[in-house]
Amino acid sequence: MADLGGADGPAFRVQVRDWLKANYPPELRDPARTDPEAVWGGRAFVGSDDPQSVWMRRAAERGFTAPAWPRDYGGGGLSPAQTRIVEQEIAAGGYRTPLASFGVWMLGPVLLEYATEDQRREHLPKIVRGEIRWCQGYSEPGAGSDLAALATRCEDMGDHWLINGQKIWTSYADKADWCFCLVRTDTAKKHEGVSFVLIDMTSPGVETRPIRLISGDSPFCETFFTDVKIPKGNLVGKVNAGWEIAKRLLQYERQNISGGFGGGGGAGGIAGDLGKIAADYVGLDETGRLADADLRSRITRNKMDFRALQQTIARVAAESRASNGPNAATSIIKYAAAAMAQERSELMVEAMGAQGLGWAGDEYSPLERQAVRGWLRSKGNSIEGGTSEVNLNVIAKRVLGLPDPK
Amino acid sequence: MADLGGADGPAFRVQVRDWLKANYPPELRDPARTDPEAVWGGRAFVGSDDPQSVWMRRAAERGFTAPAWPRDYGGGGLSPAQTRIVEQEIAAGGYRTPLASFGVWMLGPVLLEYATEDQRREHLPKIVRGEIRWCQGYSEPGAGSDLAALATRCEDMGDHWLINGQKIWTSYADKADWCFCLVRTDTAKKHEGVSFVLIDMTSPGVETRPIRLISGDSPFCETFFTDVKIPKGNLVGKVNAGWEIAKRLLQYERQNISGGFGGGGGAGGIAGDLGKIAADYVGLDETGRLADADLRSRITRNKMDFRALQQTIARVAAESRASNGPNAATSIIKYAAAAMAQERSELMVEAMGAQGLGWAGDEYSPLERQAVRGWLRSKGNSIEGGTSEVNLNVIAKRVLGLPDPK
Amino acid sequence: MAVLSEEQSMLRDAAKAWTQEKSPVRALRGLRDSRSDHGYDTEAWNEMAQMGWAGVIVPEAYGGSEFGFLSMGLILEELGRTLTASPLLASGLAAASALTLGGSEAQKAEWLPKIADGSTIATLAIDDGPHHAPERTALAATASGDGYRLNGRKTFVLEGMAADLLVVSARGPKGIGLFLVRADAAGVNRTRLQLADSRGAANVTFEETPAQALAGGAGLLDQVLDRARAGVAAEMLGSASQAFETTLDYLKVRVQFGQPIGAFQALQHRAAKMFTDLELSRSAVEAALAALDVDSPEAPELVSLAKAKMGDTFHLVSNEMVQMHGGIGMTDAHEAGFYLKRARAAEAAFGNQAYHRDRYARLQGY
Amino acid sequence: MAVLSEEQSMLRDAAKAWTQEKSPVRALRGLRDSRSDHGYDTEAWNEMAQMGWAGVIVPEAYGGSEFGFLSMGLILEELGRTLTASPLLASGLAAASALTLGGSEAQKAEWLPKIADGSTIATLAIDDGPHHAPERTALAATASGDGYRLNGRKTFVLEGMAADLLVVSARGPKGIGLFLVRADAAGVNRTRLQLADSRGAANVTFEETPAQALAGGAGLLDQVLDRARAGVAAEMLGSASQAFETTLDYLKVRVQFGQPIGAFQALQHRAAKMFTDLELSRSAVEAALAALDVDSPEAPELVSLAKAKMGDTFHLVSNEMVQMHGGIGMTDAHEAGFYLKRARAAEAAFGNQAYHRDRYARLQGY
Repeated sequence: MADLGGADGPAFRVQVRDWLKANYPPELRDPARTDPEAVWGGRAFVGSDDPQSVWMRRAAERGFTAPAWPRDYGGGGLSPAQTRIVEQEIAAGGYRTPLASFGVWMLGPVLLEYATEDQRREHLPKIVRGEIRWCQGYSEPGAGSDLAALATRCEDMGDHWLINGQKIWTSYADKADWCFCLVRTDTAKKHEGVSFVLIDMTSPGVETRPIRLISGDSPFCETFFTDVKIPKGNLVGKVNAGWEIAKRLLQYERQNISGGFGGGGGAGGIAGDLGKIAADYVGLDETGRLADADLRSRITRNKMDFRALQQTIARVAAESRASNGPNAATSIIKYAAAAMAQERSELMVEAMGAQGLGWAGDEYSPLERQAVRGWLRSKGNSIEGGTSEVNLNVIAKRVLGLPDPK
Repeated sequence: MADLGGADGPAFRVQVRDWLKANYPPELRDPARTDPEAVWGGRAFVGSDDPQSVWMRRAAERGFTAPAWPRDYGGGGLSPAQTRIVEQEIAAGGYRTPLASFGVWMLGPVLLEYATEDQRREHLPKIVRGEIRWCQGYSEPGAGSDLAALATRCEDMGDHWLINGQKIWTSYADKADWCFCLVRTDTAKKHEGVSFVLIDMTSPGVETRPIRLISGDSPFCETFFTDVKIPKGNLVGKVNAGWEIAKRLLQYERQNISGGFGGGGGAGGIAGDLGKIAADYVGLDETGRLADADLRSRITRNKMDFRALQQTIARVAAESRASNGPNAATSIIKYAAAAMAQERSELMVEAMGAQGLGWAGDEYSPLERQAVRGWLRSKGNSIEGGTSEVNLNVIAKRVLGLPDPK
Repeated sequence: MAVLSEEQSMLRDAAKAWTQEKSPVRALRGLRDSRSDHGYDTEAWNEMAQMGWAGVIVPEAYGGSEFGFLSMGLILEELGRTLTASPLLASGLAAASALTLGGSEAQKAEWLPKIADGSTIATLAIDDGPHHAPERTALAATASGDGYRLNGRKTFVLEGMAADLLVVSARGPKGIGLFLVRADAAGVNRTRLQLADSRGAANVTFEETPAQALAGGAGLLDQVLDRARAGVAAEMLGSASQAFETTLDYLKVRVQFGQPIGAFQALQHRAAKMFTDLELSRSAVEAALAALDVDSPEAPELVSLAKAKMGDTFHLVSNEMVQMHGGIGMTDAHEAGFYLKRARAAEAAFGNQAYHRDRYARLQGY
Repeated sequence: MAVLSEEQSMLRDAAKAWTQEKSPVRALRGLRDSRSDHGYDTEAWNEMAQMGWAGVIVPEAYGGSEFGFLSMGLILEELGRTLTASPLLASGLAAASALTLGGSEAQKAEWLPKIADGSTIATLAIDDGPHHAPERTALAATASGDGYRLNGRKTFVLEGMAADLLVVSARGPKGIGLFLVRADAAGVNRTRLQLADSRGAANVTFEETPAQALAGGAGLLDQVLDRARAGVAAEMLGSASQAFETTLDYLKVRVQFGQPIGAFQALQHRAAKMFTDLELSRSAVEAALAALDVDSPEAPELVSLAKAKMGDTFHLVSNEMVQMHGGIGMTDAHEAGFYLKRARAAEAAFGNQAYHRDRYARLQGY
């Protein structure tokens, strides 16, 4: 790959580093840890001159919100190697991701693959610029792991589509501008009756209701569609051929979730070295070992597992550097990362003892309260974006080639 | 139950104790730990005056080889409570089981339930007296967990049955006199084409071949039947109705295997306290704890599990004292006991370190060599008499009522 | 289930009927949402006290029924099934044990009848820091007149806000022992804890607080703690059993891929393993309670076994409850989260699994 | 699989072709049944040596190819797949590392060329007792003339019967260090061990045995051990991968209840978990070897991680290999038992999982 050698490699890295230094708003000192701190984009950010919006717009102009996308659609037009350099420099400098976006992570890649030229020109630039925030309308009350059991109806009314039904676990639907949505266009078939549509959340008949989780947060919603009309052009791909798009998008989602776990946190986790935090709460014995030997063994297993996972993510990346799409390792990494992140959260609250049981109030430090909420939030790691059970099925069948029952 | 009170309780216990003291051959000081030391009975023992045979015959005369069986068939005719007292006194006194016998443990109970009066009178007294040693012809190369897939043919030749086929894992077939055997009498059906027959192992056409195991022992055989003729009267129950008998017998087998594990050993295990043995090899630190803290936690989990298992066996016995048959807890105990016994064997060799890797030779103590062979032998705990997978299926479906897939 | 006497069966049936009717899980939810300082529903507690539950282990001479620990365990198990918040464990079991085993005639006469009729709430205050380490308490008891003065701090005191009487472990002139402190005594300062499991607890500080000693020193402390631990284990047994049964029901009705998800073998095996663990844990808990009833020398080992095994099982079952319910189990509207949160608090109470594995091994000499 | 250089790919392919053809598992079975004292097939070793494998980490100046540890790991991985018994790890990796890192010019010149061409077999002798505890050795080295005298005992010395040269850890005047001892020197007494995994090893005693010191003390000992550990881990990676693949094949062909047993979801999930563990372990092993190649300061941590993770994985996979094969896996006629026995011996070699978890935690300061 030419872009790795000579002026395209180290020189490009210096360019990127300089640009970041010059353009990052000094007000955004810390990397975003919580949802409100992240730069999610959307109509709410358009025209705003708070530092987050400024940072997002500057990065978008430079092509850094979607570095690998074609320039034609507002992307950076960068090679995989250059994209990696941009990501590395943003992480190394402690800068916030310029745009946290389901549009960039999930929808964009499948639009590039499956959408018409008109659809791409309509939606991709707005994603890149963070003008439209997207949410995902996949799961339904009766269609969780068995996603293809979805029942939300989409009827062809001649000049428009008519949508009726209910989605659940639509992340941030209450804050999103548009929704990419799986709908049923044929009730006689299962997988072959699914289509992929795009819905403006301001359309009449769309209603969202946040779901309160055991952690106390409400990142997900129930979303109701009652006689919602959408233009004919909002269907991506062919009618009844949405299942392939849906699966492809899920691969991008899992890859993205796995990537998030790799750093040691994952949705719900708190940062910091588990061994050191445990030492603060449990103390060391006279040989310098954690005073709770039983806990120490379990912490060490978890730390080792996490490091082996990071090594695996790095190895998989090195092995498939040329390929830009998700690969067979995605399910393995997603499964392992979820288990490890949950175990880590459990060990964190165990290490904190009675201080790891607090819900609120001044008797608990912010770190302690965050650990408890994070522990509860982490239970979702093995459910959202494909349950661990589904991931194990995928590994067994698609990676290992084990047969279906007759 | 009247036999628990007054003269029938404590008085009976004293009677038993006295009788044992008076009749146990002083030469048999230690309880039997290995196969050759156990009193298995069989034609080889008939007429022998070695102490084992003497002990077996004396106990048989007193009704203690099958205490709960009716007197009519040579049993002790004792109530469940009295049977328990006999078992307790034999164990408490460190006496060997007077007769280790698949006839007593497995075949006898189903003969009592399913056989004709003639069959009972023919076989039960010889079992009680240890004159005939039985083996079990169940598994075949193509019928392991899926036992009902068995293919050994049994054809009705008018005045006799003709047997052709192969059995595997027939324990001690090379030392047995007779075999209780599952055979196929209808090839068009699966479960409904199985019958239960009794085969004299000295019949022409019966051949056995010991199977060498990974532990170096050969307790199991392959058994071949080539045009073996057996009398019509050797079929138990109705033709093609053997599957119910087979399952009932398996329940007794699992109950028996589970009982064996309860003491802490199980097939393959070596006796002794795991904590103390580990302390001998690993040493204690200055606080009196095992110097290997990681091993210590795992040993403690295993010791706790075993104790909870023993408590469970006692609890189940207390709950179902009135009932004499196997119950729903059998699969649970069998599954748990196998897992714990295997874990214990693993911990034992780990605690012994390099001394737990020896196969033979004077550089290893008898205990060490026994630990290694026992560890390897214990791998069978979760396979023989119903695999752990089958036991989990049974618990899930029969105990918990979970459905079969549609 | 242990073989019960007729008396015990009646007690169990009464507890089951009452908790199912009067104290389902939504009662705890209501308590949580009311943000009461108290930690339990006082009306419900009055009903429980009227049924005599607070006096089950109190000697008849002091107004109790002296039914024993297995009987108390049966009630706690039923309370655990519906996650009923009450001071029964802290007051009627733990503090009552302290007074029964270590109280003078006068102390017993003063407190036990009021504990037995539920009019006084008493509790234990044991740990100074975030981890259970009763042998390492630094709270100081200095002799003063015919009593003592306490100075120091206790954390995670169950029902600490509601308690009238605190049984406090402290380091006195003769080593560690237990001391009686009136909650309204001088120098007592209580701060309410807002716990994840929505139960009542407090951090408490003592400054020159007057106290009376109980007799028995560190040995008494051990005995009292073992009674409290066995009680928590019994409550956990009920909670874990209910969590399992609710999950099992869901496995039978939730359909995905055209099947009840309970038809999938991987989930079947996990359910079978959980049930096996529950059966083993039940045996361990009942054996520990029975050992306390006969004051067996094996009681410390058996209690540590019960608390550790039950802790592992409730930990597993509460996690699997959420996982097997999928997304719905993650919502606050479902009961799963209440069992999950209660599991971790109960695991930590009076020593978690790691503590009790270590203790078991120490008791066995390795 | 790490991204390989062309040279490494060729080496790996050659090792794979040779082991599959010349050294399948039945070669180990034959060796076992022949009851040879030697512990490996000398003809096979000669072929391996001719391919240059014994010199892969030896500097070019001393007749090696200096390809490094990742390259050596590729060969060991292939040897591990077929459970090939050879002195490559003991001599060509461990002892060669000791001489390369701690040998004087004269010592290197004397021994390394002969190790690299396979004509000399060298090995490490580290532990005095049944457990790996290199820092606790009691074997004494006392100064004598321009060298030392050794007195004491070493256990579980790999290839101890075949070795011409022993690299012995001992406690000398300046603390713990490594010493060179000729196997035919005075006072060396070797006893063959009959191991469950059928590999060659010996217990060795030393009585006033003349020895030469290597330079580097306890630091050298650590470095050498880490190289040996990484090598064992690489061999285990091959063995565990093959054990898994053999089992996976069986799951696809063994029919019960009208299904290939690999169609049962409970077994599918267990297979998927094993594969996940194998992938994580491969990453850990390759990262450790790569760290040794660049002499990274993180190498000790990464080696302990690799040995512990790989140990857990091989332990699991070898147990599942037997269980998933059912009865046939219990027979000596099947290969499963060979993998099972090898797993435990390899787990114990140079520190088991518990040892390396403890070491990892110590290195991380908790």
